[in-house]
Amino acid sequence: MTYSSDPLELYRQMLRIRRFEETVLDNFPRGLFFGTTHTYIGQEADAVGVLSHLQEGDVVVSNHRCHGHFLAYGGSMHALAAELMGRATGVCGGRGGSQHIQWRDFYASGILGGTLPLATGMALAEKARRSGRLVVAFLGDGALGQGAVYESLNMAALWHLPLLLVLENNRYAQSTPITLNLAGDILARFQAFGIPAEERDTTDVLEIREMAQQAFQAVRAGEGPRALVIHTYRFAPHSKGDDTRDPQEIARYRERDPLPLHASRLDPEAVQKVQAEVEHEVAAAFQRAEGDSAANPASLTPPLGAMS
Amino acid sequence: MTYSSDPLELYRQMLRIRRFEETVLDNFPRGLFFGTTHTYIGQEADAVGVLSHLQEGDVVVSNHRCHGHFLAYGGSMHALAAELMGRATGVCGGRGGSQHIQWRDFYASGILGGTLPLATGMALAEKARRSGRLVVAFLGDGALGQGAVYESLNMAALWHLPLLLVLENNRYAQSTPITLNLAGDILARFQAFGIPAEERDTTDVLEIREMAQQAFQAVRAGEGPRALVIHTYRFAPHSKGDDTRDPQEIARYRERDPLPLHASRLDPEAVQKVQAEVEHEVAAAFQRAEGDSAANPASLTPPLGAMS
Amino acid sequence: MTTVLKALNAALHFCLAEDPGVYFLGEDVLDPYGGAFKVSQGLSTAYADRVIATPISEGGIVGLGVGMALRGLRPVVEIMFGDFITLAMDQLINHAAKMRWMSNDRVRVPLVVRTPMGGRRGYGPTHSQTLEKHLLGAPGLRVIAACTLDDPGGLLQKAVLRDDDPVLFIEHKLMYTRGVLALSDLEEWQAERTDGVYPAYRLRIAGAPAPTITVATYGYMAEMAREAALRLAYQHEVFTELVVYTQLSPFEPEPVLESLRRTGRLLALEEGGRTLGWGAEVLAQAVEGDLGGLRAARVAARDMPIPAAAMLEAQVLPQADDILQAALDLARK
Amino acid sequence: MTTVLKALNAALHFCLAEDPGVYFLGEDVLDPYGGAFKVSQGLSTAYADRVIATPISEGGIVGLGVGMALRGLRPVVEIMFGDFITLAMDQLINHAAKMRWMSNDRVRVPLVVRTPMGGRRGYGPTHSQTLEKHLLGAPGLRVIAACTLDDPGGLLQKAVLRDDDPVLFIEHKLMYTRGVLALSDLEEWQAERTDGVYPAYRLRIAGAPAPTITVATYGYMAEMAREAALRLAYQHEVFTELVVYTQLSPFEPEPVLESLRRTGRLLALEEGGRTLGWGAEVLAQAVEGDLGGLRAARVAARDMPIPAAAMLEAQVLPQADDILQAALDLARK
Ligand SMILES: Cc1ncc(C[n+]2csc(CCOP(=O)(O)OP(=O)(O)O)c2C)c(N)n1
Ligand SMILES: Cc1ncc(C[n+]2csc(CCOP(=O)(O)OP(=O)(O)O)c2C)c(N)n1
Ligand SMILES: [Mg+2]
Ligand SMILES: [Mg+2]
Repeated sequence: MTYSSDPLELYRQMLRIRRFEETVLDNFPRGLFFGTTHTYIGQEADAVGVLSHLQEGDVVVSNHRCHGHFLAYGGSMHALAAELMGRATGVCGGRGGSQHIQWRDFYASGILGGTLPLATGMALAEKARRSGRLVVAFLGDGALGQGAVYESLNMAALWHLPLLLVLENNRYAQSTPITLNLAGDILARFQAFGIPAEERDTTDVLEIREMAQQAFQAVRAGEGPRALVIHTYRFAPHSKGDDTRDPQEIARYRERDPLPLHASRLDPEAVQKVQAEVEHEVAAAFQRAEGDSAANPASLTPPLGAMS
Repeated sequence: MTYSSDPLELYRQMLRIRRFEETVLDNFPRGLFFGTTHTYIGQEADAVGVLSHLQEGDVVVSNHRCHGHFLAYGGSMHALAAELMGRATGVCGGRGGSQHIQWRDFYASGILGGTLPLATGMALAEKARRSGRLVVAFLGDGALGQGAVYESLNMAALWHLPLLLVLENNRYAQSTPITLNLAGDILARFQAFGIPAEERDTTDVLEIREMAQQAFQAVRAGEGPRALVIHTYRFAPHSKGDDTRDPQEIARYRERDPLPLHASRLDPEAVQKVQAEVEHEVAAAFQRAEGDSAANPASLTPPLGAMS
Repeated sequence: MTTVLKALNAALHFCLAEDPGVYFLGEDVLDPYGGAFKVSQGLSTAYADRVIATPISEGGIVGLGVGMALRGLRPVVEIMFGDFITLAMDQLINHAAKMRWMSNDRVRVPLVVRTPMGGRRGYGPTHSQTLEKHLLGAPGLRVIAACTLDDPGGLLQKAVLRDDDPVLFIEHKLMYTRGVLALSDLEEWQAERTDGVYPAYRLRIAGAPAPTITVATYGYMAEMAREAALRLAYQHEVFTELVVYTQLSPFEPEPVLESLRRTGRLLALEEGGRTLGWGAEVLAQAVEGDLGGLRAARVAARDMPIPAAAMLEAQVLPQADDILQAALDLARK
Repeated sequence: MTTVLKALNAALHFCLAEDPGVYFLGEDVLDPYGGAFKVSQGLSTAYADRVIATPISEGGIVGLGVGMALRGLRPVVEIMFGDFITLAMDQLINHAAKMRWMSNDRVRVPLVVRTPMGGRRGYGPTHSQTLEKHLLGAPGLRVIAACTLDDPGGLLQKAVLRDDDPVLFIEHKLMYTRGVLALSDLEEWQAERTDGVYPAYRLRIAGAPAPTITVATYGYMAEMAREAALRLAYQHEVFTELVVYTQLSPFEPEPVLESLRRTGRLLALEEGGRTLGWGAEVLAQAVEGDLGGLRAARVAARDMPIPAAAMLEAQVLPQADDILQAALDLARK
């Protein structure tokens, strides 16, 4: 896999996520999907900006809101759509669904915070194997409520593990504003464990990319974990229709929508071309997935393998 | 209960703990006790200094190393000795043993860190009932590894609960030096959650008492949680015979033994009198406990009560 | 007809009104959201200072509840999805359940932890489980499961207001929208309630011949059991007696044994995984009951994680047809 | 004769020598301390960079192990006391056990979590428990219990080197100092091993008449079972066949069913609490086995926290006399 730093490509990645998510939301009422979903609309610059520094073999650990991370990672849009539809061709054959995506070096799970010890162990493994790889772990502001996060910060710092923490503070956990969930200071929480951390209140993909650069370098150089705190906002409901936020607040944040913000810097024609291409890609992905056959119950394997 | 601030009484309290613990260790080989124990020898100034500010009804939450906290709280030496011996007259009738002591507003448990959510809930209850009481929770440096601690710090700070955290950093968790267990900075860990914290490297009971004064005032005044970090040392093994620390290191710390340090400021005759009285008290407590009848299996009640 | 959701919500309103010591805590429980499954709707508006939105700290908030309970309050803690109860196991098993007994009965822990379990909504492997089996048999912890029958609100109310010990209160997601069925309204059925605070129910099809199979179950599976019982009776002339438990742990065998003495055949149903599920204890107690000639079987989920895709999930979780088949097999034995 | 402790320690040495992917992690595991129960003695001296002393974070270190395993290592995580496994339940049930399956079998989690369970040492309510019952039947997690028989070190070795799925490996504190009993050394006994990686053992007193009771058990209770079997035979002329399991979950009924077909009477023994203990599954599977005329009973701890005082603890935990009495009762049925 190669990750482009070309501004137009960054735009394309953000747009791919945006249009994928919008299509998911649009189609939920049609009964095309079963279960739940958490969309990334509004936060696209985080994943795209940060993961543009990835190198082949780097590990990404994601959470319940994983579609954007997965697509920016390089995951297949068709396979993701198919997973949401419970198709045999889904990323995980329909077993995982929206929140549980595993492919190559990408891992997501719906248990908030519980993924951090995993990410820490993965970083330990990469360090032990001197692979030169690092682990990028995404978490939300709400996940800071979980004790497992701090157990992980402590170990990651203690052992100088190649772990990059990306905290996406979208100011809400489900319906709860961060002021009701969080005491003290996010940055200080990382620093208290000896983890250098930097924060930015931005939806600018270039700014995020630039901010992530140093952190990647330091982590890859073996200097131990780093944390990036990105203050952002999600435009869509927490999952499907459950939004109790003030519409004016949402409108205010929509003014710094990462897509037009970044597009305004690009050649309008090139942007239009990308838009058309993405439109086509998304339509094709969903159409193909819809035509795929449903996951086959006969394919269910026992949860324990045979022993050698 | 009233807690004295008289320097001689503070000495008496420390000596009671010291002689109690020494007697426990001396008698273990005799088979007088069953199970395990964790002695407080060397750390007496912490409990005595801090708890000298207690008021009737204040709550104390303690950990596996609870004998010193319990005695300083005002618990009966005889009942504690009896508990360790499995006597019916033990604080908890022999059910709890060394690590699980409950009496009046004192609670101890052997699950490290797990007591912090309890302490937080207790503080919430006291605040809710406007009782004017506060909760003092003791924890060790090792317990900082537990995620439950941070979940608690967050909630206690968020809701401005009357919780005073006393972190006794004796530089080891069982056999493990703090450098292998802890990244970053202890004080910063509290502060990152918005909890004002202060630290002192001392075994001087007066200094600890003085340091605790402000914290008690602030917490009682409804200003929310506070943390005291006391850097100290234990002189005896972690539990009974398991000590792998450098004897020279132990000897070095023994030079600031809280008892002679404090005694040197007192009237020698008064000190001698207190020593004789404590000697008598300890001997009487163990003797009486030894003569008490063993816990009676017929007294075991089911773990769930009948419903009203 | 009121729904289970409304009944539980009304019970919580009642509890908060009745006893100023009652507190309600959980993630996203404040209005207008009113909880992920809306069980707490209206509570924070009516009792602003006793309904608390908590951080996402399942272990921490259960421990918080233990501490509150120890100091004289009667907290109700909501865990948003039952799958996350794993994060609170230490607080439940090592703290909540033991405190009273360890203290030589000096203290009490009147805590209720409520949580929705169950699948069939495509939420996938970490949001669809029925995990109460991992908490059954923890001494000092009562595990109660609501069902649509009789008075699920009253059940919760008793747990909150009258039980001085910790209660894990299980609700099935699919039950919320179902109507509450007063025993007297069950026209097709002849229904009885056992004595005791958390009763069991005995149901027979009214006017049917003597049952030859005892079906022991709880929670949402009681819905499927009723459906299966009707089909068994009308399509196959196999008559069953349902024994629906509300108290899962401690398990009280008498209601099922009483029925078994008449039928000799036992079918235990649950949505959780088969191995070491609740049904294992039911069968074990049945065989220990020395009834002679006992035949027994279990219907439960396959011992597998719960997949997200609808067609896969349906294969893993027990279905009405599975109950039918198991009952027919049992009837033939 | 080597002890169980030495055997487990040697197995770990072997694993670390054999496979550079093996890592050993836990609290206080470094030399000279070598772990609270000394199982890791010498490991850190020999393999300094692969033996890691961890902070006191039971949940975190199990999750750490899951992450390491997912990235190709073979971590062994020690939980100092089994009582603290409650802190790792989320990592075990929701992460370790599901990852492989959720990924559509794309990844593997070759993790071993070792922990000592059990009482009889007066450690009190939070340091004496037998909690594995709360983790049995979690799909995707294997639960193995060592015993003195045959080759406890080999059992651990297989879990570490050959098992690509997560294993919870249970050791009983009292077993550490016991000698390992090679089957061929069991002179008074006629012993057989089932096939399979984690075998079960069938033991009969050599030369005794046909057994009339099948005793199913595991771990340290197998020691008490052997003692009880001898007393039953010599003092009461009641002959038993012991079936000692090493794999508790997934439970494989065949070894016990095979024996039951001959004896018709089943006694399940365990040190954990009775309700929903391992024995419940054994009894349930036995009754589902349709053997006809089955009689069965369980000996287990009372459903109570474990008190610290010796005389109280002895009342709560199952004793040899309890086994004897239960077997005699069963023999009369
Ligand atoms: C352990 C756990 N607790 C609760 C939930 C339910 N839940 C899913 S997302 C969410 C809010 C998460 O907030 P945040 O971490 O800020 O991420 P965001 O949704 O804002 O991206 C909650 C409470 C969960 N999935 N896991
Ligand atoms: C949850 C948990 N993990 C591990 C232990 C075992 N243990 C008992 S005391 C101890 C060391 C504690 O160190 P610290 O918190 O610094 O307290 P200290 O013993 O130094 O007073 C350990 C690991 C425990 N009791 N609880
Ligand atoms: Mg958020
Ligand atoms: Mg310490």
